[in-house]
Amino acid sequence: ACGSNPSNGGATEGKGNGGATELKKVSIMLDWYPNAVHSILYAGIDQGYFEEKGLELDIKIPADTTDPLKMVATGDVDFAMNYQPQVVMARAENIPVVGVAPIVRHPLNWLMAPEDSDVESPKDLEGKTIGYPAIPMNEALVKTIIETDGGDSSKVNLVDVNWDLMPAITSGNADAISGGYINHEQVLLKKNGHPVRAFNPVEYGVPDYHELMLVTSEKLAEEQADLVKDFVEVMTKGFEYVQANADEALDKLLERQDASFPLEKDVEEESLSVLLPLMTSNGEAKFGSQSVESWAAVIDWMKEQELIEVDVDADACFIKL
Amino acid sequence: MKNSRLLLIITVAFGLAWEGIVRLLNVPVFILPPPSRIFAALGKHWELLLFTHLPVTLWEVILGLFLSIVIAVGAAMLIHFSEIGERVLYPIVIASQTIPIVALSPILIMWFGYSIWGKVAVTILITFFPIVVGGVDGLRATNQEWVNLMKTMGANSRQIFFKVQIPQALPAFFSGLKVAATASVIGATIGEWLGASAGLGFFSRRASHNLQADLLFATVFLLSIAGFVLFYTIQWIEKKSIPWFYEEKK
Amino acid sequence: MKNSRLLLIITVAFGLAWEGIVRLLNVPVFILPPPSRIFAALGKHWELLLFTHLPVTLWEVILGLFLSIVIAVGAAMLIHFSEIGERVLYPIVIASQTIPIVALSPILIMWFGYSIWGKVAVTILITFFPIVVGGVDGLRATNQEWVNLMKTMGANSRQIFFKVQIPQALPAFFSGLKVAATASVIGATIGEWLGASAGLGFFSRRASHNLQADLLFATVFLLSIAGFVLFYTIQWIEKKSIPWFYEEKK
Amino acid sequence: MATLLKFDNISFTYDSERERTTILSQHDCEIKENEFVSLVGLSGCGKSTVVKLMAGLYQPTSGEIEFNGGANERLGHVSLMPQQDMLMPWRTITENAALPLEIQGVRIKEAEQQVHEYLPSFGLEGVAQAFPDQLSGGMRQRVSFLRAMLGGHHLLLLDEPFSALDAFTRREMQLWLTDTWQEWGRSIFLITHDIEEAIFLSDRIFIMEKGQTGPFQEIVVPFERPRPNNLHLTKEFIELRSKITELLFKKETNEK
Amino acid sequence: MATLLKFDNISFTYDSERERTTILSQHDCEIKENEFVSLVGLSGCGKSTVVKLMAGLYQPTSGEIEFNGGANERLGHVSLMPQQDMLMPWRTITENAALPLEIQGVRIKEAEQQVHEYLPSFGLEGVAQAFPDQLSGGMRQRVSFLRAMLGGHHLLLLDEPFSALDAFTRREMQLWLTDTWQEWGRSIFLITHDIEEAIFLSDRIFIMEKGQTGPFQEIVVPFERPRPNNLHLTKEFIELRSKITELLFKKETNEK
Ligand SMILES: Nc1ncnc2c1ncn2[C@@H]1O[C@H](COP(=O)(O)OP(=O)(O)OP(=O)(O)O)[C@@H](O)[C@H]1O
Ligand SMILES: Nc1ncnc2c1ncn2[C@@H]1O[C@H](COP(=O)(O)OP(=O)(O)OP(=O)(O)O)[C@@H](O)[C@H]1O
Ligand SMILES: [Mg+2]
Ligand SMILES: [Mg+2]
Repeated sequence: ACGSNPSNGGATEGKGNGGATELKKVSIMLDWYPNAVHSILYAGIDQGYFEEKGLELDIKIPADTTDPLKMVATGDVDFAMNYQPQVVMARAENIPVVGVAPIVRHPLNWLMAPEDSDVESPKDLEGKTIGYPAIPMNEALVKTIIETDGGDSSKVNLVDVNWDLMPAITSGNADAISGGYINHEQVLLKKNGHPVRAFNPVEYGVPDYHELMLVTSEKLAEEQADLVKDFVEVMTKGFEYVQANADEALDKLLERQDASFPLEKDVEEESLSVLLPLMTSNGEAKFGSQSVESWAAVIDWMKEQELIEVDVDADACFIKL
Repeated sequence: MKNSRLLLIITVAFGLAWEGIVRLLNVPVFILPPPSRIFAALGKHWELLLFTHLPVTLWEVILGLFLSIVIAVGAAMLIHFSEIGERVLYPIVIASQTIPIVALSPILIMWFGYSIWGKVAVTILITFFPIVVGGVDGLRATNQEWVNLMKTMGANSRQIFFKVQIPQALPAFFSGLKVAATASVIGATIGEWLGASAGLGFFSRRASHNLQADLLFATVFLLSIAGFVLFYTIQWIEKKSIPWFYEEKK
Repeated sequence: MKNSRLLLIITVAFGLAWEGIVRLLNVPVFILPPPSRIFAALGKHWELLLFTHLPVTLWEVILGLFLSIVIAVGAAMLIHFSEIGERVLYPIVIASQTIPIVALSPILIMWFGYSIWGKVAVTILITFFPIVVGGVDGLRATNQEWVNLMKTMGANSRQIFFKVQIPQALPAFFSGLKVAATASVIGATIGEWLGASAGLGFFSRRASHNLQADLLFATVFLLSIAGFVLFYTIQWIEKKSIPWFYEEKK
Repeated sequence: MATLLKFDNISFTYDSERERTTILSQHDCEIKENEFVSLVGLSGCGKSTVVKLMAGLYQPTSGEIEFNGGANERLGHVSLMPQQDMLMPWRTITENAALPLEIQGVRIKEAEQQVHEYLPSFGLEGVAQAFPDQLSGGMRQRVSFLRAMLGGHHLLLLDEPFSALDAFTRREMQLWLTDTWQEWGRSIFLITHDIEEAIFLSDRIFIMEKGQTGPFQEIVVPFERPRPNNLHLTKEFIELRSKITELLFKKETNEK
Repeated sequence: MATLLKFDNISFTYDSERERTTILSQHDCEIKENEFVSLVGLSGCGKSTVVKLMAGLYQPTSGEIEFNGGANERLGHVSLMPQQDMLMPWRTITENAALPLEIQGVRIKEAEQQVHEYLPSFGLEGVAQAFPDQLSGGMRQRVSFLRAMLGGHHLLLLDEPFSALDAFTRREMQLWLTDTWQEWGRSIFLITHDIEEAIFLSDRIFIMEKGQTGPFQEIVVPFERPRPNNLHLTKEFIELRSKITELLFKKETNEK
């Protein structure tokens, strides 16, 4: 597979103030449209970190959240942003992708119920309806959380609501949702007058998986180890910049996005403030680092939940930089 | 007889070509699985697919298509026979076709919750337009000379409608219906994305999220079969109901 | 004149009723915003919507619809004129309408990357079927007596096609085209989900994800306008090209 | 006899984009109850237009049409056999012929029963269940004729009902029509281009010219009924035929 | 004269779901070059079917049709005027009539030019740009007739070309046809139900019966050409007419 596709213009980023040196194009497919979490990439571009490494970043948007892994595996894009359990799932399906570096180190996908409901604790959801986006991973999350809390998960009615997590809960058709992010859905629901209570899966028996990580293909990891290293370095610098200059970085992102879609500043601000602490692990592990234990824990849990049927080698799931 | 053998041969040839190309070009299984994989997946999960999910979707399709016909025929009549219908209802009907379901889904959920009616509503929304256009254009095709003849016989509008306009509108109506029938399958599939816990649409999303392209395409295969059956059933009914339109003159 | 005034009055009445109901029933703004909010959003972002996103989508729509017509007419001819076309191509065409776009998205991205062609491909996929059905049924409508007459004059198949079959196929073809034109808007919208950085589909999807229903409906409003314009343009062309079909006998 | 239909100072003009064609101006005529009137005229002079006016399908540009003593509604009270057969391809011969009965609310079974009784006289017994495109031109015309006859109204408008028939079949149909007319007591208004037919059948003959202004030229047929089969060999008949032919042709010659 | 078209032991049967209708069996006939032949027969006996066989639209169930000395391809070499006018509603009168020229590759402008030259003889000058549904029945028939004439092939098949015309217009068309026929030197095969027309125009007259077995009964018309206008008043003419009428009618009576 050959590097990146020629871009459709708009997404190609680069400072390009007369740089005579040929920049190497590198492409990444985001997990979703640009938002606060991606400010670290934009900071990398705006502050010239990519250019310093002789790189020019081409940012692509997926049609579906499962597309990034497929496209990275086929080599149509160089990198992708996706979820750690999804990487495990992919490997179980023989899709040759590997985790490069965690970006958000902890789950964002919390179980949420309206604040004014009688769901005080996950086990209260027995006999109730939970909306989720038909991702089997979420079924496992719900099951683990409720059972760990002492409830009977078989008494919960799970409904695939695909696009409409938020309307599911505001319209009262679901008593809780799984699949919502604390940095997005929770923030938006609060803003629109429907505050929710969120239950952290880690506190209810789910391994502390990386919600968002940088992923690449086995092939690229092997053949272009330098590129991978450079990319992580740039991302780390971008992260550090954002950590130090959150307001500025966010303004830059909003400014960029204004040309195509006006993001709401307050939402993204709140989102970033939720995210930043989760991108490092209380200082004990530095940005981007990962461990085989984390992968093993996730794999074990997924196996136990029958999310995967085959054995997945934890060591092969990620690359050590 | 000969034709169905030809069809069989070509289907098999098509399947083999697909298998060959996918294998030769090394198209990754997770992007486009070869038929062998799809059938393997189908073989493994056929009970689940055929007895749990297919009936759910089929029921949505049939209910949706049936109501769609009723509503569309009503709308076509209003549009054809009343000025207000043409000036007001037609634009609204057209507008309804330009709204992405995403925009409507919260409203549909508010109204219908996660009952079957939400899915049926989406199916109707996606299928009724071709029938309306077919119906309106079919009614427009009325030969005025026959209407005049009927009038001299003292026919009232109801009689003119049933004995002259309907027979002449049927060919266009059936064209629309065939498009609608085929679309109804995808309509129910999309409808299930509003909120479902069973059905081929639901299942296909799960398969997709699990990166199980073979299962996804096994589902698509069933959806296609359903689409065929619907299309050719309608075409068969069409040939039976308007033989004068099909009869090849010697 | 009188009619357009009527239309205006009813549109306004409709808008007011909507506004009233939404406010009275306290429908949450993020589910169904009242027209006032929609127009406010439109007013605030009109430059972005009209000059950045609308042209992108329109271009996809026009290109897609144009290619769709070309492909569909070709397919309809193959299906009508050749046994193989009817037995093999038609089923494939029907099957193509039962596949959720999600299943195809990786394939489309692999083939077309993020260029406009991926979006055009989706538009074609969504619009060409009604034209094919309209074309096939239109060609089927050929009155054999005229064909015979042409044959006695020594006409070759090309002449019979252009002078007898096309004129008779046009009404059904236009019915299909009107459905296709309306669907093309949504086709481009869905196409943009393949990964776009501009266009009304891109914009609406983000608005929906961010719960900005007013922006979402402002986009839908523009999409609807585009749908109207397309539909009524085709209808106008239709009336001009097949006057004998519309002419009301005195 | 009382007047059944009366044209009072009628004008009629076709107003197409292309041009205006005036068919009638300041025209009067009337048909009495129980009368048999024929209309002859050159092709394209406007005969079919006149019957459509009589049937109520067109409205006169000016003037009044009185029907049935002031009850001016003619649609539904006058049977029309149009010049083109206008059979519906989706109905069998029986169903086509039964249409007016169906519309009057006769039960389908009974209506078809009635049709079947007439089919033999029309030479159509073999094709009761056939569709129109399986019939010969003359057979189609006879179906159309039967359909009009079954309308059962007081005024029957026949627009060239026998033009596609050979002499023999035509004669049979004419005889059948005369018998039926006398039996049922209706008024018949017949358009024909066969002058012998007009004389043989009618009480009065109207002669129409292109752009007819004022009333039609009118010939009263002096022969008693029942008229013998060999009437056309009599001197009076031949003279009358010559006279009408002359009237028709001279008009044309004058115009030129 | 050489033979232009020859039926050699032809049989033809319609095979519909409803029933089998045999039109011809073991039938022979021929049309010579430059000959004018008419076919008469009762309505529904199969005349239109015969011309469709001649035109090459139907294939005989058995037997051979020879055309133009063995060149058996008839489609495209024989002009047919069908019984129903078959005008195309989307074409103007001029465009309808110009159709055969267009098909022969004549440039549209030129084709329409040619049509316009003929329109006055056909009484159609005023309606060159009209559409068929704005015409009277007889006018439509004349357009269809002109269209067939412009086909320009050696054999012209006319299926009741004048049935919708009044005596005057019919006479004009007959004279025009005779003139043109002599000038252009084609063969004409005419179906008509007007025996006088058949005698006046033809060299030979075929009489067809229902379920025709073997060759047609044939009458050679003994009158010299050009035939005078008052031919129908001569004794020979009247005798011939009676003879044909008798043949036609007697057949019918025998059958019954
Ligand atoms: N397409 C068809 N299918 C079956 N039967 C047919 C078909 N066309 C004609 N016939 C039958 O063949 C017979 C002869 O028909 P044809 O049209 O040749 O008669 P014709 O001599 O031209 O009569 P006319 O003078 O009334 O036009 C009729 O009995 C008719 O019912
Ligand atoms: N719908 C129409 N629009 C415009 N002009 C028309 C229309 N119908 C008929 N005409 C014109 O009116 C004139 C008379 O037509 P009409 O059909 O009444 O004649 P007709 O006497 O019945 O002739 P024929 O004996 O040939 O049937 C013709 O010149 C025709 O062109
Ligand atoms: Mg007429
Ligand atoms: Mg015939």
